[in-house]
Amino acid sequence: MATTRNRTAKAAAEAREGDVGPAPNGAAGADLGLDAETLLRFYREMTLIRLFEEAAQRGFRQGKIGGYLHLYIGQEAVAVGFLHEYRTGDHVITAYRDHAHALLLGSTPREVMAELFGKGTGLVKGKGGSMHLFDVENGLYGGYGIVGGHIPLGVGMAYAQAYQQTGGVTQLYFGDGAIHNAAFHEAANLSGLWGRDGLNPCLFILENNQYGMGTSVERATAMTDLSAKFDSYAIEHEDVDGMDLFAVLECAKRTVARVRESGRPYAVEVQTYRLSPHGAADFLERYRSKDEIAEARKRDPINLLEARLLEADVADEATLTAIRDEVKAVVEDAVTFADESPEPPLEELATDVYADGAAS
Amino acid sequence: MATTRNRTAKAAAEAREGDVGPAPNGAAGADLGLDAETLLRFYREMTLIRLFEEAAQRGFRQGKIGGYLHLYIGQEAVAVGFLHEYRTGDHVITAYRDHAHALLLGSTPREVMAELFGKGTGLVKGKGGSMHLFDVENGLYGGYGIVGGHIPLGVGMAYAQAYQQTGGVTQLYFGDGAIHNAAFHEAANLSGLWGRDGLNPCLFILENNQYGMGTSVERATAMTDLSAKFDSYAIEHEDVDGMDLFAVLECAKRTVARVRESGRPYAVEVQTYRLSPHGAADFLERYRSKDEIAEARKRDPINLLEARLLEADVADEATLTAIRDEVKAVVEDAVTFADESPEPPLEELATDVYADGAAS
Amino acid sequence: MPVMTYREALRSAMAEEMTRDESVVILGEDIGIYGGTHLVTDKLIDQFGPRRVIDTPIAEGGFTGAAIGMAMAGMRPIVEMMTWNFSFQAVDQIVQNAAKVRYFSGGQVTVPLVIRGPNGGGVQLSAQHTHSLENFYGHFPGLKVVSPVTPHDVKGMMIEAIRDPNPIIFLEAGALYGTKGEVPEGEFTVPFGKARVAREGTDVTLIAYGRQVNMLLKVADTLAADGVAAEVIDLRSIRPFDEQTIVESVRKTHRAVVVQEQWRWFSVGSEVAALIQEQAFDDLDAPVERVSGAEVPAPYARNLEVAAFPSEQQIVDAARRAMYRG
Amino acid sequence: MPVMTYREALRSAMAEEMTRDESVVILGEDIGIYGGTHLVTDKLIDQFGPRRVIDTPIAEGGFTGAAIGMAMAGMRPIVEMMTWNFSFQAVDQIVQNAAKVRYFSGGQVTVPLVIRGPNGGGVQLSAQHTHSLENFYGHFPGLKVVSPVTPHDVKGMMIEAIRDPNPIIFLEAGALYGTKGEVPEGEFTVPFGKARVAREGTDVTLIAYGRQVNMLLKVADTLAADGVAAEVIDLRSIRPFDEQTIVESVRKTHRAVVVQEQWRWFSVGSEVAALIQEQAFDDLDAPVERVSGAEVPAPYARNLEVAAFPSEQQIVDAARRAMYRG
Ligand SMILES: Cc1ncc(C[n+]2csc(CCOP(=O)(O)OP(=O)(O)O)c2C)c(N)n1
Ligand SMILES: Cc1ncc(C[n+]2csc(CCOP(=O)(O)OP(=O)(O)O)c2C)c(N)n1
Ligand SMILES: [Mg+2]
Ligand SMILES: [Mg+2]
Repeated sequence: MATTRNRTAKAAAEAREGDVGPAPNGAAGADLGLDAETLLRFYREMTLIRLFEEAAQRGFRQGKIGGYLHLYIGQEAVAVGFLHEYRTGDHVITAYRDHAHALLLGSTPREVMAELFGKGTGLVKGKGGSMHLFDVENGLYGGYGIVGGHIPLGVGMAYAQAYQQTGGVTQLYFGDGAIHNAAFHEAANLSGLWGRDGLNPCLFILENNQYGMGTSVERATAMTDLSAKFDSYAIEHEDVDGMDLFAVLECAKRTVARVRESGRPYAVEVQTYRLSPHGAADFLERYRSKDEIAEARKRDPINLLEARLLEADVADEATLTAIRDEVKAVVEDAVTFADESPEPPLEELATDVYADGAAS
Repeated sequence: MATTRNRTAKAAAEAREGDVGPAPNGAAGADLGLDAETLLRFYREMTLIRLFEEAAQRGFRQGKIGGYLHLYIGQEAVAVGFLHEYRTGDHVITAYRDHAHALLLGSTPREVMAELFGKGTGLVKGKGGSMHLFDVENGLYGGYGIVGGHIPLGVGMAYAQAYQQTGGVTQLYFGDGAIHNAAFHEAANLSGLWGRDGLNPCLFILENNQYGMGTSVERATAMTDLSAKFDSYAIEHEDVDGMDLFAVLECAKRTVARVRESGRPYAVEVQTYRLSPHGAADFLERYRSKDEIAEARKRDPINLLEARLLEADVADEATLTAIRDEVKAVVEDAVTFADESPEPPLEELATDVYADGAAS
Repeated sequence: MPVMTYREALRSAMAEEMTRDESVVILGEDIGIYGGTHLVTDKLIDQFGPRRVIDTPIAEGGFTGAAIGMAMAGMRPIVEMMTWNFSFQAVDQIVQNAAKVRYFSGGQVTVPLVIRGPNGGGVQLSAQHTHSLENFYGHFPGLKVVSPVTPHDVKGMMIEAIRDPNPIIFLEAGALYGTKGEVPEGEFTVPFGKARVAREGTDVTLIAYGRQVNMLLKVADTLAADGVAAEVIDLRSIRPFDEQTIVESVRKTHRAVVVQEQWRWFSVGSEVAALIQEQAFDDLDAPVERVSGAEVPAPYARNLEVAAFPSEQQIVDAARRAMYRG
Repeated sequence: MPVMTYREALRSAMAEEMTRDESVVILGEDIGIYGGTHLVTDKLIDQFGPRRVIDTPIAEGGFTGAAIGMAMAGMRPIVEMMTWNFSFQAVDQIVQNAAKVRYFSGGQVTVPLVIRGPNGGGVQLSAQHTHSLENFYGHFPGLKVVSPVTPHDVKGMMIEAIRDPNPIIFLEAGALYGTKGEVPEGEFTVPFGKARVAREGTDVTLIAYGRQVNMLLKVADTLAADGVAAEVIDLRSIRPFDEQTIVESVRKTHRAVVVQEQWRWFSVGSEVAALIQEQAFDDLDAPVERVSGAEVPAPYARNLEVAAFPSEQQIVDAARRAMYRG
């Protein structure tokens, strides 16, 4: 259950309530089936995530961010596409690569960056850091650091949504590395079982960025068609190109609606790529070649989107530059805010351990 | 690593070294392709297990056996068929329904029954009881009580066999209830992965007796084709009728050889049925009907075998009765032995905690 | 007052709360159609249906985690661990999520969750099926851990647990499901963090929880025949912990014996001894004596199992050591 | 003597044992091609190949269980837990199988297994990635648990661990991988169950293990400036436990402070205090003081994290309390 937090902006969430319009066209082409405003909002969101992550990377190198820091660079289209389908009452849960999800759901760049900086103005008061972003009021139920560990939680949240008949769905994000973990299998089996009775409106979003830390998919399993692993649980599934925002949007629209209507789970394996190192301290990257990264960079989802917008005359260079500049200022402001914010008061150390304020 | 134990009989193991002869014929018919001696040995083994279990059931009701007691009644053909392929150097590991495996591998009825009675003469000195039979000298690596928990152990033992190039295989038994457990999935994935390099001669023997305690297969998963769950790990598989000893024998011969030669895992789902209650204290059996049990009893594997032997003129009634009488005496002797054996000496309480005899 | 068994007291607490509050559901293995391995949930499925009495596959980590998610999303799930021994498969969920998610979310979520089932040994279930996990879970801030021994307390504490907004580790005395005792009619709660003085005395303080409390009452009789008036304290709650009741008792008796089925190292008994010497150092006339389970995995054979657990004689001896010393 | 880092000392112990004994292999996540998250296993895969340096999927329960099976079948596996926090997913394997299978097999199998990795906090990894699990695993008979703090000890104890026929929980001081110290050339072992007197003194006994030992040495300097001669004991091994060294020290100093990063309840500190009052009751001039981590999941913010762990000031204060009392 959510506790109230001092904040104003629910604007992002409300903006999302409007529909996408006709299904966008996944193939390159002029008619994207979306209005210009929406398309430029996507561009802004993708850019915001990218610049935010780059700023976080700098903050980490400067020692202003501690602990672990996992960036979403290269995967932006995934969260942007699926969270476009977010509606009030839905729940979103993911692992530690969670900045984008928070930003898209309406957490402000300031409070997210302040959390990374470990400040009292942070999204979770400086208590959780990069891996544990929560914004329950806007649907974000975390932010978890143990691989696989949050998957059963998501399935349980979906049960609650069906039990309470809220009409909500749970978007459950996890990585290609997590699919080999125990927790995934037990949870997916429960989801399939409960879904048979319409009791599990859970969309499994498998972000296959090709690596679990330094381990490629084919070094983690002999059966590399990851989404086919859902067959074991009678959960239907499909794959989508996660570098192409329009492909993701189309898939998200269809699959979220399907889960919402049926109360049954569904799974999407999103083929994407982590352009940044695994964590901000993963320097050697012995597990993949520079060539491979360069190759992947050619399909950088932001560049692809940019090209499409220009091609379709939705925007010109100047418009895009203006958006980038605006976002840059927002991110700079967030960094300044985070930097200047006070540390959490020491009394915060012992709060939030028990919900009834018990001491220990 | 095995420690030595005072015992003489390795006869059973040696007897098994001889080959079955031509592949037995799974269909009903006169020519079973096996010599009479072997066929009658199977009959004796199946009968021994059955009468042993019935005696254990009585012992439990009389309060001579404590804790949990899980009987193998109805499933005899599974272990008899697969363990016929056991060769010195192979490893066998199973869950708590383990009496048959011990008896077939060469543990004497006396020491198994004494273990159930909690006596110092028991197979594991009275320390483990019914769920924890071990006879490492004869290949039995336990006997485990936590559902799913032994599956990773079996996969690791198979790795060791390949690493050490012993030519051995691991027969890994588990139930239909265990396949939904975390441990199965992580272990099967490792097995598939290691098997790709010939490093996992593991035969997964899934004893689908239709229930995990009181939960039928279709109430435990939405995807009830259990062996197909091995597809997720690139482990090939097949199903076999576990009530028909000859079907099991044929399957076992082929699959054990395949695993031995390839160093790769393979899985068999054995369709069988637990004719006894789950544990000796499962009285209500609300989860299945009397009719269902009666129906299953028509395919009691011992009756099926008996009919086949008579039909094929391998034995007449008198021969079978003589075997039953002989086995009955063996079981009675085991019960008497167990009953009259002394409790373990109290010094045994603190031994075997550490291998170097450290105190704590 | 009506008399009922420990099992019935538990069941009635759950049934009453389920009637009162739709958000309360139960999950676990064979708790529905089968009726529960220990029949604690017997027939609840008939009353509340399969959406509220949820039979699960054998996946302790998965369904415990799912229950945490349900709790975060506004339900009040009760998880039955068929026995606490199986909870080792759910430790990651209990420790990493249930205990901490409120903290690392900065207080944005709560986890009103009860995990319950039989704890402790005594019926020859041997090594893998015999554990006393009070210290194991009690170590983690964010969890509450209780261990009631009477039918009265098990009902009052179960109602308390269901209404508590935190994750509760509810350790039942598995060997005592059939024991009877008086239980008030209607709804009542027993607060956590309050020990119970099960018998008053002036000469030595005997401390335990769970089924060992019943042993202490017998030992107190034995000691009484010797002219020793033992005070018996039933901790009831392991976290939060009632330091005050213990310290006050020791201030009076100057001697203490703590008894537990669990192993000695890093246990409840360690902490009890540590805090008594910390808070009543000048009042203590003898070291706090500890009686714990033998430092071995639980053996199967009856005689070995008996030898592995604290005996009345061991406790009497410990009390005498505490009396004759100092 | 050559100087090397804690990390290098660990690596050389493993490399030497792998060279000596073919049955020794290492399993874990990203220990091979990646080189190990903390570079402890860096380049071992080049030397020993992928059959002996086995990269695994993220399946702590599965590969720990497989390693137990390997050990039972005659190998000597070393499991790297990338951090001990992930071992919660392997608890069932460690506690139910590794610790007990020798016992419930009546001594028929042995499990020569080392599970190693960084333990403890201090680098802002927050709630799910900060634990000190000495008591958690130390509670279970069948396991041995060690926590070396110097490069010398980490090498000697790793060789000891690999050769030990039992399952060893090897808790490395994660924050100290880069610290340097003298390590003898060639092969040597440090036996388990022997504490180390890291500094001699007569006035108060300070007890810790892992990275807190380094704090105690600084505190001892501070106290020395005040004319207080503190004796510093590094436990090194949690199970088996060296009661004698502690008791002898307290017999001399009459005062003790035990310091730990882990939480207080049911902890190593609880046991140390309990056993000192048990075995040196008449020698104690003040209660055993305890300094533990704050009773909260580890917070992320630097200032909160610092406040959550024992500080030198807290230890000095505790030592003073122990000195001025009694
Ligand atoms: C149970 C567990 N084991 C190991 C880790 C360390 N770890 C953190 S992220 C990671 C890789 C996860 O890969 P994937 O699921 O593909 O997500 P990605 O990082 O690619 O987004 C690992 C091994 C962990 N956090 N939890
Ligand atoms: C982890 C765990 N959870 C629960 C149990 C209790 N339990 C014992 S046997 C059993 C059913 C197992 O079913 P299956 O794997 O099909 O084996 P079968 O009994 O049919 O041979 C259960 C739930 C257990 N032993 N371990
Ligand atoms: Mg990945
Ligand atoms: Mg079954």
